[in-house]
Amino acid sequence: MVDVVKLLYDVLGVRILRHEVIKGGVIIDVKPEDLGDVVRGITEGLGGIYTVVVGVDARGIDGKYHNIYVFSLDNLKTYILIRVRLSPEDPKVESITPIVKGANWGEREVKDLLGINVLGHPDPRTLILPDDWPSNTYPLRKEFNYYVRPKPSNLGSSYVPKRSEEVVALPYGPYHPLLHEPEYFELHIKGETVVDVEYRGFHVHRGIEKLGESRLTYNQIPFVAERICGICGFVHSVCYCQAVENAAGIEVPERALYIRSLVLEVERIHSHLLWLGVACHVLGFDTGFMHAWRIREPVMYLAELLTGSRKTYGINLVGGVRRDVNKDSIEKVVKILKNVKEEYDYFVRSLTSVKEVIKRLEGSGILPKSEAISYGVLGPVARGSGLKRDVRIDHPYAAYKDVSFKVPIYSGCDNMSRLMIRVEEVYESISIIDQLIDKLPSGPIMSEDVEVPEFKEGFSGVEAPRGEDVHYVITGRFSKVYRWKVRAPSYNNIPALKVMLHECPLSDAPLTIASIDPCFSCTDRLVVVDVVSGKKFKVDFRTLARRGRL
Amino acid sequence: MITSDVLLPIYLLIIGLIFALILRDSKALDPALFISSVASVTMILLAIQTLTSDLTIPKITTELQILLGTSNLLKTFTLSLDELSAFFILTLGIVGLASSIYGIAYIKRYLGVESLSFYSLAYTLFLLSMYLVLVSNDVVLFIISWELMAITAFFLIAFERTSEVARRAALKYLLMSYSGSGLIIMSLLILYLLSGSTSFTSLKGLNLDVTTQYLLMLLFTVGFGIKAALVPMHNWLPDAHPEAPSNVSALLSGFMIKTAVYGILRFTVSLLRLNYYVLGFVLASLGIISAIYGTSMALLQTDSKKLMAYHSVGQIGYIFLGIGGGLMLYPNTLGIIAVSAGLFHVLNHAVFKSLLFLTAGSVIYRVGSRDLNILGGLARYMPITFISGSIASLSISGIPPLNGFASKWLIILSLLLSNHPILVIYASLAIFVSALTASSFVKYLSRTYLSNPIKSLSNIRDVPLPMIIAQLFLSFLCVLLGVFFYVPLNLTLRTVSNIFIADLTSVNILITKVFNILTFLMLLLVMIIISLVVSIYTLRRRARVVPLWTFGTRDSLPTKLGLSATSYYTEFEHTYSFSYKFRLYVYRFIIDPLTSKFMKFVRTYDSVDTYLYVMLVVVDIFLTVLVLIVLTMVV
Amino acid sequence: MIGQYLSLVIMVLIITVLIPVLDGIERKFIRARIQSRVGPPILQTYYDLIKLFRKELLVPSTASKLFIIAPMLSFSTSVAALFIIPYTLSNPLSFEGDLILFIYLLIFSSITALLGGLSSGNPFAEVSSSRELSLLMASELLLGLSIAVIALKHSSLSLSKISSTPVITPSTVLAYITLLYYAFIKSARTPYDIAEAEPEIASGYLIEYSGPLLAFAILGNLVRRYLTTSFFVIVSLGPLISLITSVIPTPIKGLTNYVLILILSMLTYLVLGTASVIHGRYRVIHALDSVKKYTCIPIIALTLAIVGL
Amino acid sequence: MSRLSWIKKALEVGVVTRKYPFEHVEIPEGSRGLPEFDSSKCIGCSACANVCTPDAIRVIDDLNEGVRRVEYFVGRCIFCGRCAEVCPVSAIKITKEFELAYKDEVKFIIELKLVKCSNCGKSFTTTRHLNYVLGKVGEGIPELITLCPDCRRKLTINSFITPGGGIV
Repeated sequence: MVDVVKLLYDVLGVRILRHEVIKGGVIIDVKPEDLGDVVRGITEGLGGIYTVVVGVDARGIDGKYHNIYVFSLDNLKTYILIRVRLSPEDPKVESITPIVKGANWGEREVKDLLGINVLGHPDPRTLILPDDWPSNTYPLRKEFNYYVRPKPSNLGSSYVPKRSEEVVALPYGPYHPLLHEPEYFELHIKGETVVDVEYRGFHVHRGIEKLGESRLTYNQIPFVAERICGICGFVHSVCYCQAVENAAGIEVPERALYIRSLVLEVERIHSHLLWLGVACHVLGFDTGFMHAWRIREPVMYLAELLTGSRKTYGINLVGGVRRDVNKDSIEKVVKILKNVKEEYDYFVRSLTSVKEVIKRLEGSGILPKSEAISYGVLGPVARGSGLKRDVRIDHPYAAYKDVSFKVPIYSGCDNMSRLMIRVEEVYESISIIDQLIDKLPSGPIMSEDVEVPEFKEGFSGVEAPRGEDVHYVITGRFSKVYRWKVRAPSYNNIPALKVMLHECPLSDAPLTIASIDPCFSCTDRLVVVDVVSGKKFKVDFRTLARRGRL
Repeated sequence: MITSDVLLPIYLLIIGLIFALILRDSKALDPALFISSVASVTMILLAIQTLTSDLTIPKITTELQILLGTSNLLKTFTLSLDELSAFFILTLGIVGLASSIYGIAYIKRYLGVESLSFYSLAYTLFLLSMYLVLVSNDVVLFIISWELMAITAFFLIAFERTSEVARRAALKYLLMSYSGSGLIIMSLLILYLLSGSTSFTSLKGLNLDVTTQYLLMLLFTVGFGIKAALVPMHNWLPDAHPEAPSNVSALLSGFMIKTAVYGILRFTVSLLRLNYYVLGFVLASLGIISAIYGTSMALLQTDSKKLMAYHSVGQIGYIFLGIGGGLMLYPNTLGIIAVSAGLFHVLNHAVFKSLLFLTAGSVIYRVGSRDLNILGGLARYMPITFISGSIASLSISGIPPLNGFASKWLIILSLLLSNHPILVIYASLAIFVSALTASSFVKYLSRTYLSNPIKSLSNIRDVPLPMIIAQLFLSFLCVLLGVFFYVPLNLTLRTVSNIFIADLTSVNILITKVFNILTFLMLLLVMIIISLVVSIYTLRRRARVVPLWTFGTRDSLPTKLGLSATSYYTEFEHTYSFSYKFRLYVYRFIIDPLTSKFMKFVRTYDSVDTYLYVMLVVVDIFLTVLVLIVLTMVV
Repeated sequence: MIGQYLSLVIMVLIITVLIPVLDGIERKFIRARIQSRVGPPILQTYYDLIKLFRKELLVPSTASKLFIIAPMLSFSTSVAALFIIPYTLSNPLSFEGDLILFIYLLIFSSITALLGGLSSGNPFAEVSSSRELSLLMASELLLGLSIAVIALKHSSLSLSKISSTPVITPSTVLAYITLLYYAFIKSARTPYDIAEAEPEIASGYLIEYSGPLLAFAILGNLVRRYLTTSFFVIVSLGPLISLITSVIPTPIKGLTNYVLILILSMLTYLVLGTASVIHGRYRVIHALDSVKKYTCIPIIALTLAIVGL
Repeated sequence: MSRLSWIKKALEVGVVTRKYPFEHVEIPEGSRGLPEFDSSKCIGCSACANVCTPDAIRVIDDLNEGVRRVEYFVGRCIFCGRCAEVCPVSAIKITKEFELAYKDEVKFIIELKLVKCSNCGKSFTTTRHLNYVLGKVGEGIPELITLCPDCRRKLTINSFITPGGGIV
C-alpha cells in the first residue's frame, strides 16, 4: 500500500490535502478546484480507470457534502477514492465528464439525488428522477424520509429527449419483447441501420439504498442487497458484507471465504448459461435457448443444494456465512458439475454449427478499446474489447487468491468476442469450483466479534458475471449504515451501448443490447418513484420468475 | 352519317377551342373541359360502334379539307377509322373523359396563378391532336398532328411557368421528342418517296428490299421508342410527367406514350409488314429491359408521381414485351394472343395509370405535397381517394381479379407456353417484375395513405365531386375490365386479327378455356365481397378504439416515427444491385452522351423565358410542315 | 359436374380444418420434441384461435378501416387459392395458366396482410413490411425462373396437367428443388421469419392486431404456409403419384390421390418445420443474400431446359 | 458438428420439462421453505421479529385483552430462515414446503398471555417468557420477577435510600 501512497504523492504532490489508507484502497482529500487536475493525473499518470462517483450527505459527520470519485488502479491492485468536501449551502463542483466519459451518469445521479450541482456537464439532463419529480427535493439527503412520496409536479426537472429533425426514430421499450425489464431505447435508424440511440432508464427504482440507510440493520441489509439483482444477487450481498467487514476490520474465517467464492462461481455459471440462452433466443434460435436452459437447470439445483434456495441464497452475514457445506453435498456438486461440463461442451460445439447465428455475432456491436477505457466498461464487455479487467485478479477478495484460473481476453470488440468470453468463463468457473472444493479448509464459518465502529469507510468490489460490482459503505450509529452506495456493472456498461449500436444493423440491435447482459434492476436500484407512472414501485421478490419467463 | 361520326369529336373539340379562345380566364375552363369530356364520350361510342360492327362493313373513311398557307393551294386529307385506331380511340376516350372531368375541379387550384384559358386551349388542342393522330390516313396530316401533340404536350408540361424544374423538364421532353419525330418524319419521307403518295392506303403492300426494311425498322423503333419512352430513350419521361398538372400527366402517361404503340403497329406491322421476327425480337428485348429497369428504378423513388412515371416506363415495357413476343411467334396462335394481350394491356394501363395519377393529384390538391417522405396517414381523411388509389395500385401489381392481372396473365401465359427459350426467359423475368411493382406500390400506399404522417394532418377532407367521379369511374373500370376481361379481349383479338389478317378460329379455343378462370374470378370476387361485408358489419361493431401501442412511453412518440420512404428496400437494393448497376452503365454509355447536348441547350436558354423556347419550337414546326407541303406539291 | 364442384368444396373444407391441427402437430412433435419440452397439446392452435375469437377487438386510433378488413381479406383470398390446387390431380376449376393465377393470389394474400399491418400506423409494421417485400421480390425471381423451366418441360401451365404428366429430367428436378426452397422461404419460419422477428421488431406487421383480427391473420399465414408446401408437392411429387395410382381403378383413384397428396404435403410441411427448428434467424441482408445465392439453381435448371435436358 | 447434432441430442435427452402442478418436483434436502411455528414452545420474546428483514413476523401487544400476538404473514416472507436461527427455544422450524399460493392471506398467529406488573399493573411480558427467564436465572430474586422493568428500577433505587433520606 505504502508505495501506492508514495506514487500518488509523486504524481499529485501538494494537491493531496490528506490521505487515509483503507483496506483495498486509498482515500485522498483534494480541494474541489483541484479535482480536474487530480483526475487527469490519476487517469493519465497512473492509468486509473473510472469506477464510480459517490455522493454523501456527510453533514452528520463534518457538516459538508462529500463527492467521492473512485478510480481503479488495476495494475497496482488498489482503488483510489478522491474525496472533495463541498459547502452545505450550495454544493457545486466542476464536472469531470469531459475528462472521463464514464462519469456522465455518476455525476448526474449525484445531481439528482443530493442536489450537488455539477458545473460544465455536457449533458445535464435528469437521469434518475422521474420527469414530474418536484424540484429541490433530493431523496438521498438525510432530511428526506424514506417513506415520503412527494406529489408529482410538472414544475419539476423534466427529461427532454434529444432528437434531430431529419432522423427517423423507432421506440425500443419500455415494454418490448426483447427487454425483460422496462427500459426505453430510442433507435434512430436510416434504412436498416441504427445511426444513433437515446437511452432513458431508471424505470425500476426501489429506493433500496435509502432503505438500507434508514430502516435496516447491518445484518438485514444482505438480504435486501441480494434482491437488487435477480440473477447475480449473491454478488451484491457478498460485496456489501465485504465493504462492512473492510470498514470494521473484521477478519472473516477462511472457510466462509471459500464458501462465498464457491457460491459466487455457481452463480456465475448459471448466469452465463442463462445469458447464452437469451442470446440464442434473440438470434431466433430457440432450440439453443431451450437447451442452454436445460443445462442450466442442474446448476440451479446445485445452488439450492448449497444454499437452500434456487435464487437469493441468503447465506451471507457481516463476518461470514450462515450455512456450511457438508460432505455428501460436496460429492453431489462434483458429480453434477462433471455432467454439466459434458453437456455444456456438446452445446457449445453444436452451436458453432449454426452458421447464421455465428454470422450475426461476428462484427456486430463494435466497441473499440479506446472507447471501452474511456467509458470504464466492465466484465465481459471490457474483456471483449481487449481490456484485461477482472476484480478477482485486480482486487483479490474471498478465496480467489488461493485458486489459479485464466481470464479469457478477446480483442474482437464485437458480440462474438463477448459471447466467447462468457463461454470460456463457464469452463473456468467449473475448474475454480473444483479447486475450491479440493482446498476447502475446516473451521468456523462465522467470526466471533462483529463489532462495527461508527463513521468508518469501507469499499469493496466483486466480479459479478456482468463485471465489477462495487459497494461503498460508511458505518453509522445504532448498528445501521450511514451511507450505502451500490454500483452495479451494467451502470457503467449501458452508456457504452451508444458506441456499440452506432452503424449496427437494426436486426442486431437487440443482440447488441443483450450482449452487455444488461441488468436494469441492478442499475436502477435507486430512487423512490417509478418514472413512467409516478406511482410507488413495490420491491420485486420474484425478479427471477420475471426473467425466467423471458 | 358515318362521316360525321368520325368528324364529330373534331367538331366538338374545335368548339371547345373556340370557347377557350373567346372566353376569359376561369370562365373558359368549364365549357372547354365539359365539351372535351363530351367529345371523349363520343369517341368511346364511336370506337365501340366500330369495334362491335361486324367485319364486313368497310372501313370508315372521310375527307377533311384544310386550308393551308395561301388560299389557292388546297389540300385534302383522308381520315380513316379501322379497328386499330378504333381501339386506341376507345382508350383515348376513357382517359380523356376521366381527366377532363377531373380537371374541372383540379385546375381550379391554379386559379390566379396560371392562365386557365391558356390551359383549356392547350388541353383541348392536345386531345384534338391525339385524336387526329389516330384517325389520320395521310402521312402529312399524321406528321402535323403528331407535332401538334408534341407541342401542346410541351405547353401542358410547362404549365407551371414559375417552376424552373417544370420548364427544364418540358424542354428536355420537347427536344427529345423532336429528335424522335425527326426520325419518324425522315422514315415517312422515305416511304413517301418510295410510294409517291401521302395516303396510308398507298403504303399498304408496298414491297421493300431488305436494307430499306431494316432501315425503316430502325428509324421507326427509335423514333417511336423515344415517344414511348423505351429504355434507353426513356429519360425524358420521369422528369416530364410528374411536372404536368396531375390530370394532364394522367393523359400523358395514360395515353400519349401509347400513340407510339399505335404508330409502330400502324406502320411497321399493319402497313409495311416488315420482318416480324426481327422487329418482334427488338421490341420484346427493349420491352423487358424497360420493364425491369423502369420498375426497379420506381422502387427507389420518394416522389409519388415520379414513382408512377417510372412505372409507366415499366408498363410500356410490358406492352412491348407482349406485342414483340407476339410478333416473334407470329403465325402461331399464341402470337396472336400475345399481341392482343399487349393491346389489352394498353387499355388497362391507360385505365389504372391515369387513375394512379389522378389519386396522386388529389393528394397534391389537398395536402400540397407529393414527397413520400413527409406524406402518410391520409386513408382516414380521404377514404375514396384511398380506395381508388389502392385499387389502381393492386391492379398495376397484377392482382386478380383486377384488370392489370388479366393482361399480365395473358402476356406471361402466352409467352411461357410458347416453348421459345428467349421468350420464356423474358416471361419469367416479367413475373419478377410484377413482384417489384407490387412492392413499390405497397410503399406508395403505405407512405401516402397508411403509415404515420410526418406532417400533422388537420382539417383535410376528401376531394370535390368531379374528381371523385373521375376516380370512381376509373376504379370501376379497373374491376369491370378485370372480372369480365374477355369482352375487351375479344375486341383486341378482333383488332389484332384485322392487323394480321389472321383467322380467330384457333384463338377461340382460348376463349372457351377462359370459362373456368371466369368462374374462379367470380368465386374470388364473391369471397372478397363476403369478407369485406363481414369484417365491416360484424367485426367493426366489436371494435374498441385504443391509442397506438407506443411501447409504454409516457409522452407520445416522437413526431418522425417509422421508416422514411427513402429507406424502404435499401437491403434489397444493396443485394440486388446488379439491376441498378445496369442503370449506371446505361447512363454512362447511352443516355449521358445523348442528354448532355440537350442539357447544353437547356443551360443556354435557361436564363431566357419559356416563350423563347416556344418561338424556337413554332419556327421548327413551320419549317417541317413547309417542307412537307413543298414535297407534296412537287410530286 | 355439380358433383365435382361439391367434392372440391368438401376437400378444401377438410384441408382448411386440418391446417391448424397440422400446426399443432408441428408444435408438439417437432418443435417441442427437438427442444426437449413437453410442448402444447395438438389442438393448441385451435384453442388459441378460439380464445382469440372470444377476445375483444382493439383498433388503434391511427388505423384506417383497412386495418379491420385486411386480415379476413387475406385469409379468404388464401382460401380461394386453395381451390386452384388439383387435389385429385384433376380439378374441375382447372384451366390453362392457373399456376400463374395461383402465384398472383399468393402475392395478393400476403400483400393484403401487410397493408393491414401498415394501416395501423405502427413503425414496426413498416419495417417488417419492407423486410417481407424485399424477401418476396427476391423469392419471386427464384420462382419465376423455375416456373419457366416447368413451362418449357411440360409445355403447359395448368396445375392439373402438370401434376398428371410425369417429366423427370435434370432441369425439372432442379426446378422442383427450387420450389421446395421457395416453400421454405415463404413459410415465414426461421430463418426466414425476418418480417415477424419477435425480439427485434415485436412480430412486425401483426403488432397492433388482437382478438379475432389476429386470429384471421394467423389463419391466413398458416393457410399460405400450407399452400406453398402443397404447391411444391403437387408440381413435383404429383406426377409420381399419378404414376403410382395409374393402376388403381377409377372410382377410388381420386380418393387415393387426394389422401396421398394430403399425407405428402403434411410430411413436407413437417420436414420444413424440422429444418426451421435447427436454424437461427437470418439478418435481413443475409436472408436476401442466401436467396440470391440459391437463385443460381433455377438459372442452371433453365439453361439445362433450354439445352433440352 | 452439423446442425443435426441438435436433433441427436434432443432424441437422446428426451423430454426434460415436467407437467409441474400434476407432477411432484423433488427439491434438495435443507432448502428453505415455509417456517413452522410451534405455538406450544413460543415464549414471545420477539427475537424473530427483530431479525426479520421484510417484517413478515410482527409482535403486537393487545393490552386490553392482555395478550401478546406473534403474527406471521407468508406474503412478505423471504424464507431466509433467520427467525429459526435466533429463536432461543427453537419454536420455529424451516420446512421444505414451497407451494404457498392460497386464496386468503396465510397468517400464523400465536397468542400468549401477558403478565401484569404486580406493582403498577402495566403488562410487560408474557408468562412463558417470565418462566423461561426464571429457568435461566434459577434461584434469583423472585419478588422482582413480577415487576415491570421501570418498577424494578425504581425499587432498586429506593432500596438504596434510607427512610431518613440519607444513602446507605
